[in-house]
Amino acid sequence: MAKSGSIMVLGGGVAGVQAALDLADLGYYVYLVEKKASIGGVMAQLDKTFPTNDCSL
Amino acid sequence: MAKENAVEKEKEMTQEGFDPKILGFFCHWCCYAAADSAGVSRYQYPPNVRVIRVMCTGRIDARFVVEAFRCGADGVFTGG
Amino acid sequence: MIVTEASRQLLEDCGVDSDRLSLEWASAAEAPRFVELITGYVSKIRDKGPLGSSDGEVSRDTIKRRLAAAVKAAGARKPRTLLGNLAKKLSKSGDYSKEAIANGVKAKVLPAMRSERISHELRILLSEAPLDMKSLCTQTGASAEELEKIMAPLVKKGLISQKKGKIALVAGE
Amino acid sequence: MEGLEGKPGQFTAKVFQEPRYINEDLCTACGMCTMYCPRPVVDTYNERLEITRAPHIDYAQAIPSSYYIDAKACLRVNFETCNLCAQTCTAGAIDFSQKPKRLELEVGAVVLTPGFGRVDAAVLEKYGYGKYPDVVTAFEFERLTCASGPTEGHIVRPSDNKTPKKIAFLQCIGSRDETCGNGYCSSVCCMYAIKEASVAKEHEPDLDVSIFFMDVRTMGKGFDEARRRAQEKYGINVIRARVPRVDQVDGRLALTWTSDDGNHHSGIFDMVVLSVGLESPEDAQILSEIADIELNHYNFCSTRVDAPLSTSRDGVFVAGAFQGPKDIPESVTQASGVAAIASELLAEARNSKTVSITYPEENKALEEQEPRIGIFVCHCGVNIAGVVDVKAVRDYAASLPGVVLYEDPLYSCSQDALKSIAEKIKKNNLNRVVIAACSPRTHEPLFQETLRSVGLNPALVEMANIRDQCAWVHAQEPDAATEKAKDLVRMAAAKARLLTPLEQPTVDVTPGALVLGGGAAGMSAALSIAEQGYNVVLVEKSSQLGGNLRRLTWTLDGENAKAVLKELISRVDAHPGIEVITDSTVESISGYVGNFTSTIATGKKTRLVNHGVTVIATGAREYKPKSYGYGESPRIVTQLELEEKLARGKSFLKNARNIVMIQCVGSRGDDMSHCSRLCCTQAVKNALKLKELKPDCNIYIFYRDMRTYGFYEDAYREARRKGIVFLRYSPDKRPEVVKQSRGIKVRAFDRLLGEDIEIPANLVVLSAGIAPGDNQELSKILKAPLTSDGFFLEAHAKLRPVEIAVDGVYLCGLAHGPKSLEESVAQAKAAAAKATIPLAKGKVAVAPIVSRVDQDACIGCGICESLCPFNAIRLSKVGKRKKAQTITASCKGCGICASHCPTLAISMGGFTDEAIMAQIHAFSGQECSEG
Repeated sequence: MAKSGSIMVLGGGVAGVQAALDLADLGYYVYLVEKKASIGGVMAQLDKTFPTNDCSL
Repeated sequence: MAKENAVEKEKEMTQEGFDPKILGFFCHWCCYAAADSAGVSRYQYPPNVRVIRVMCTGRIDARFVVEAFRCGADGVFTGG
Repeated sequence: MIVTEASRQLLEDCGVDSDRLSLEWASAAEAPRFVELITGYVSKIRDKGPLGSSDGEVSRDTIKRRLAAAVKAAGARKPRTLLGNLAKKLSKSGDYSKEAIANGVKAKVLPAMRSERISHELRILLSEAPLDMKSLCTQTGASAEELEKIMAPLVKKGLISQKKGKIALVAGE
Repeated sequence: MEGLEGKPGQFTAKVFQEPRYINEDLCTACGMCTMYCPRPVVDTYNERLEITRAPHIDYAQAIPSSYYIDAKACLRVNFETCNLCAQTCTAGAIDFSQKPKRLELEVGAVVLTPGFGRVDAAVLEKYGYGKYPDVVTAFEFERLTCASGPTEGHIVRPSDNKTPKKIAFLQCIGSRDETCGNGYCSSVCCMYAIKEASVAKEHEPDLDVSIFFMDVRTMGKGFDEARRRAQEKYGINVIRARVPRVDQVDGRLALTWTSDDGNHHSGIFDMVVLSVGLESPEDAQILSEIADIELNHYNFCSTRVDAPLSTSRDGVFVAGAFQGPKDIPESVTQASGVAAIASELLAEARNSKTVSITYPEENKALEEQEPRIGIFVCHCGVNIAGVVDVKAVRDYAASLPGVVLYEDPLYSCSQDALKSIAEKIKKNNLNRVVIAACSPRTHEPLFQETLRSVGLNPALVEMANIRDQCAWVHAQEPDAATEKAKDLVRMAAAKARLLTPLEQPTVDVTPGALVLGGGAAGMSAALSIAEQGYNVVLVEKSSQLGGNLRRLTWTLDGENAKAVLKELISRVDAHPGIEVITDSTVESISGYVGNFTSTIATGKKTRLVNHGVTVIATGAREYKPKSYGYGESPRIVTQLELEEKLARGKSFLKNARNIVMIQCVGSRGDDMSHCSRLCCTQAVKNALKLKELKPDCNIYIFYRDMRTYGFYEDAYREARRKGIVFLRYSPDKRPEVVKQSRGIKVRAFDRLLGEDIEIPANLVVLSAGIAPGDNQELSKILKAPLTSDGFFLEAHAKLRPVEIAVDGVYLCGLAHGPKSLEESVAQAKAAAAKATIPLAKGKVAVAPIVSRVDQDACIGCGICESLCPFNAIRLSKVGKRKKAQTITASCKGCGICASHCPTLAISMGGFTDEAIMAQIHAFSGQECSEG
């Protein structure tokens, strides 16, 4: 039986989003499943991040 | 022409609220994005700036700045 | 920013208050900072009044003529090469301090930009009417000595002529 | 997720989807629904510090960028009343007929990234949280410091909304605390506390900020440096103590603590911030049952050192904080790594499920004609039209040169409006389009698609931002806003006239990779790329594979490092897709992403290798101590030397009574400025081993901060329990190793006693740090920048941790910075994922905004080459002279080359000099002829 070319990513925080993006870039169809109404997770709540103090959005 | 300009200038000077014409060069990734975000938050600021979007402030050439002033800008705001 | 500093010094050279040019940074997340910057800047320009009315600025007409010449100067090869080389040098040294940039531009780039500007302005002025040395000096803001130097190659190329104290564009240019 | 059945390659996942009650395709994110909703809801995005309404969006930049209705609060959903929002929504997006859905997804693999959970409120109660309003969590404090937060970045005490004067941060709340079941270290709190403290100081310079640490654990790359700067710049007080409780005294907060010299202290603060740790996700248990995976004793996902991203179930992978507490760069790294592993599993099914879109051919003839501009001035419901006189702007647009069509759609981005725009472009033979609406940052791609769908080049659309940067921000000045909108439209039209079709350049990719370095990272990366179906050439400088891993015997987790090494080497040797070249170095690399050519030197012989991507995994080495008598006695060794000794047997310990270890040898300002991250764990690991082999020996460890982060904390605790003595020293009072006629003595200052002590030592073990390899040469060859510590510099510390500034070159392992074996493997997988992306695509697409050099005008001065931040422009010989040429695959379109070109020979796609000048002239309004 053939393998499926799609992948499910459970959790839409920074790790989930990054994994989904890379998988899509690698040629797979990705289902990104998130509990909340928007993706981004905790990182979207952060103001700035060290050490560069870049904005996190 | 010169005379007209002088008259115009005097008019502007005597007007109570002189409304400057300002040209902005905004970086696509930074300042332009910040300006969009200000809109989303409905912040209010004076309507005097007209914006030219560039991909990076590095694009801005001295000619653009000088030309803007020649063309009647009272100020040029470059935002990275 | 080296280009901004060059623009600033070129504007000053044309008699424009260089505070009218502002370079600020606001990251994508800094909407409030952006609003603060823009609001502050607009009110600063409002206080300065229209171009040509701020302290130390020359008349609006003169400014406009000089700026027209300055655009050409900013596009001219020699000052641009000097600017590029300065940028190269600063990027190699990694020294992007305000002083290093300002001093670098002042020493390496401004003189060439200024003489290009004066050279172009000269031709703009003369295209209207022949003028004597003294009024050329007043109009361009250059010293007689400086003007002589700038005019020399133009005279040599036969672009302008100098007769009886009157300087004129050679027809056909 | 409700269920997961099947096997690797063929899973069926059951997913339950809740309704949003707002149609994402119709919602324009105008916010009217939130404004009209009568039902308040606490805003969890702002850590419950603010109130929103039932229909809302979490934050302005949220994706999907549509609002949703909180079903728990909505009156319509629960009581069938209200319905106000549906009436106010002009886009008709509100849809209460939506029902929850159960989906069954056929997937080949599952990636678990549920993130982390929050420490239970009960744990926080003993610090007065919930009882005293001015005790807040660091998450809440983060929102207070944030400009887009509830207080717009003003730091205020919740009790009276006044600015506090003294703030205390308490570390290790719910971490390193067995009483709450969290014996591990959360790894991120030290750094985030320092960050929040610095941001707070930036907002309120007069603040007095103290942070109470047990150990300052800033072991991330560049973190120690950032900490030092923050301490110096902001004068943050670092206090080493654990505060047991918080009391309220006269409306302020009282803390008492004991410093490590044994003295008691107390202080009064206005606000206390609890640096709460990261827990396993709340539903970890449920998830483990549904997905059938094992958890560790802290309820995080259980993984192995050599396979940190694989769960106990094949085909189910894990990344991020669920695998163990970690910060953003590590989460991002693991995420990319997990993509590589899933891709290894499913390589044969690549591209089988992806969707591609086709477009009609471009109508070149039409594009070349005189500009025929269509201008669409969008109402955006009332968003624009409520302020700007849209009809007046539309009519004004009609007067502009070249305009043949002018319209004012209600919502230009809606599906039906897009269709109508497409039809009108065709019908009126338009070849330029101006959309006066919202921001090109968000919507330009949409309209570009519309152009492509009717056979126009996507570069022929220009947007005027009359919403985000006009109507929304000048709501009180409709006349001025209308004038501004006219000016913006005029400028956009002026630019549109000069827009030219831009090629969408693509570059073919050589389907192979070059991996530099044959250590654990290099081998892991090579294996992953090869497993994904691409050839790899692996170049190793020494005569055998293994790198630093050869020197390890066991890992802290009790795994056999030698076995890990053996397995890696045999897999690499056996893989048909990997060619190993030992005793070799890279002499030169030319080319760019997709097409590199490298010269590999083996002894005196050289050969050429063509490859599409390059992975740097050149490792690092153990620092060679220059002090503490190293090299003067066989009894003074480094940790790795000790490990090698131990691997050979324990006979050398026969007479050992006292063993002294000294931390931070070479690191943290001793000789190198960085923290080597691993040495604390390495010391604890070896100390435990010594204790196991010779239980009656005394072991003393002199340290500055014990940085046994994450689950390594367990080993640290065990070491203390087993009687290993930990003594803190400060850098101005380092221990001294004194050689005597009969042996060695270590003299050091004991903080508790307040005086010097002397320990006769049978063995002194120096925890020598990790020094960068000889990266200078390679850095020059690749034009890959190094950090001031000599490691390779990643493209972005947080978001692009395995990429470097040069496209097509990736980074992993110790070459990037000190890290554990587990972290190296994860990072190697991440580099493999990133490196495989261009290989899998086969082509590198390039944004058409790149620079172009006019070869006739170029004088070959090389200014552009040296200024380009992306190495995307190079001089090469054309005929007799050198000319600059853009490497389109690397160019980002920043335009520095163009603005510095002495002969104006460089132009930028979509942002030409002419177009910008035209915008400037249009800005002036009056005829502003060429000067």
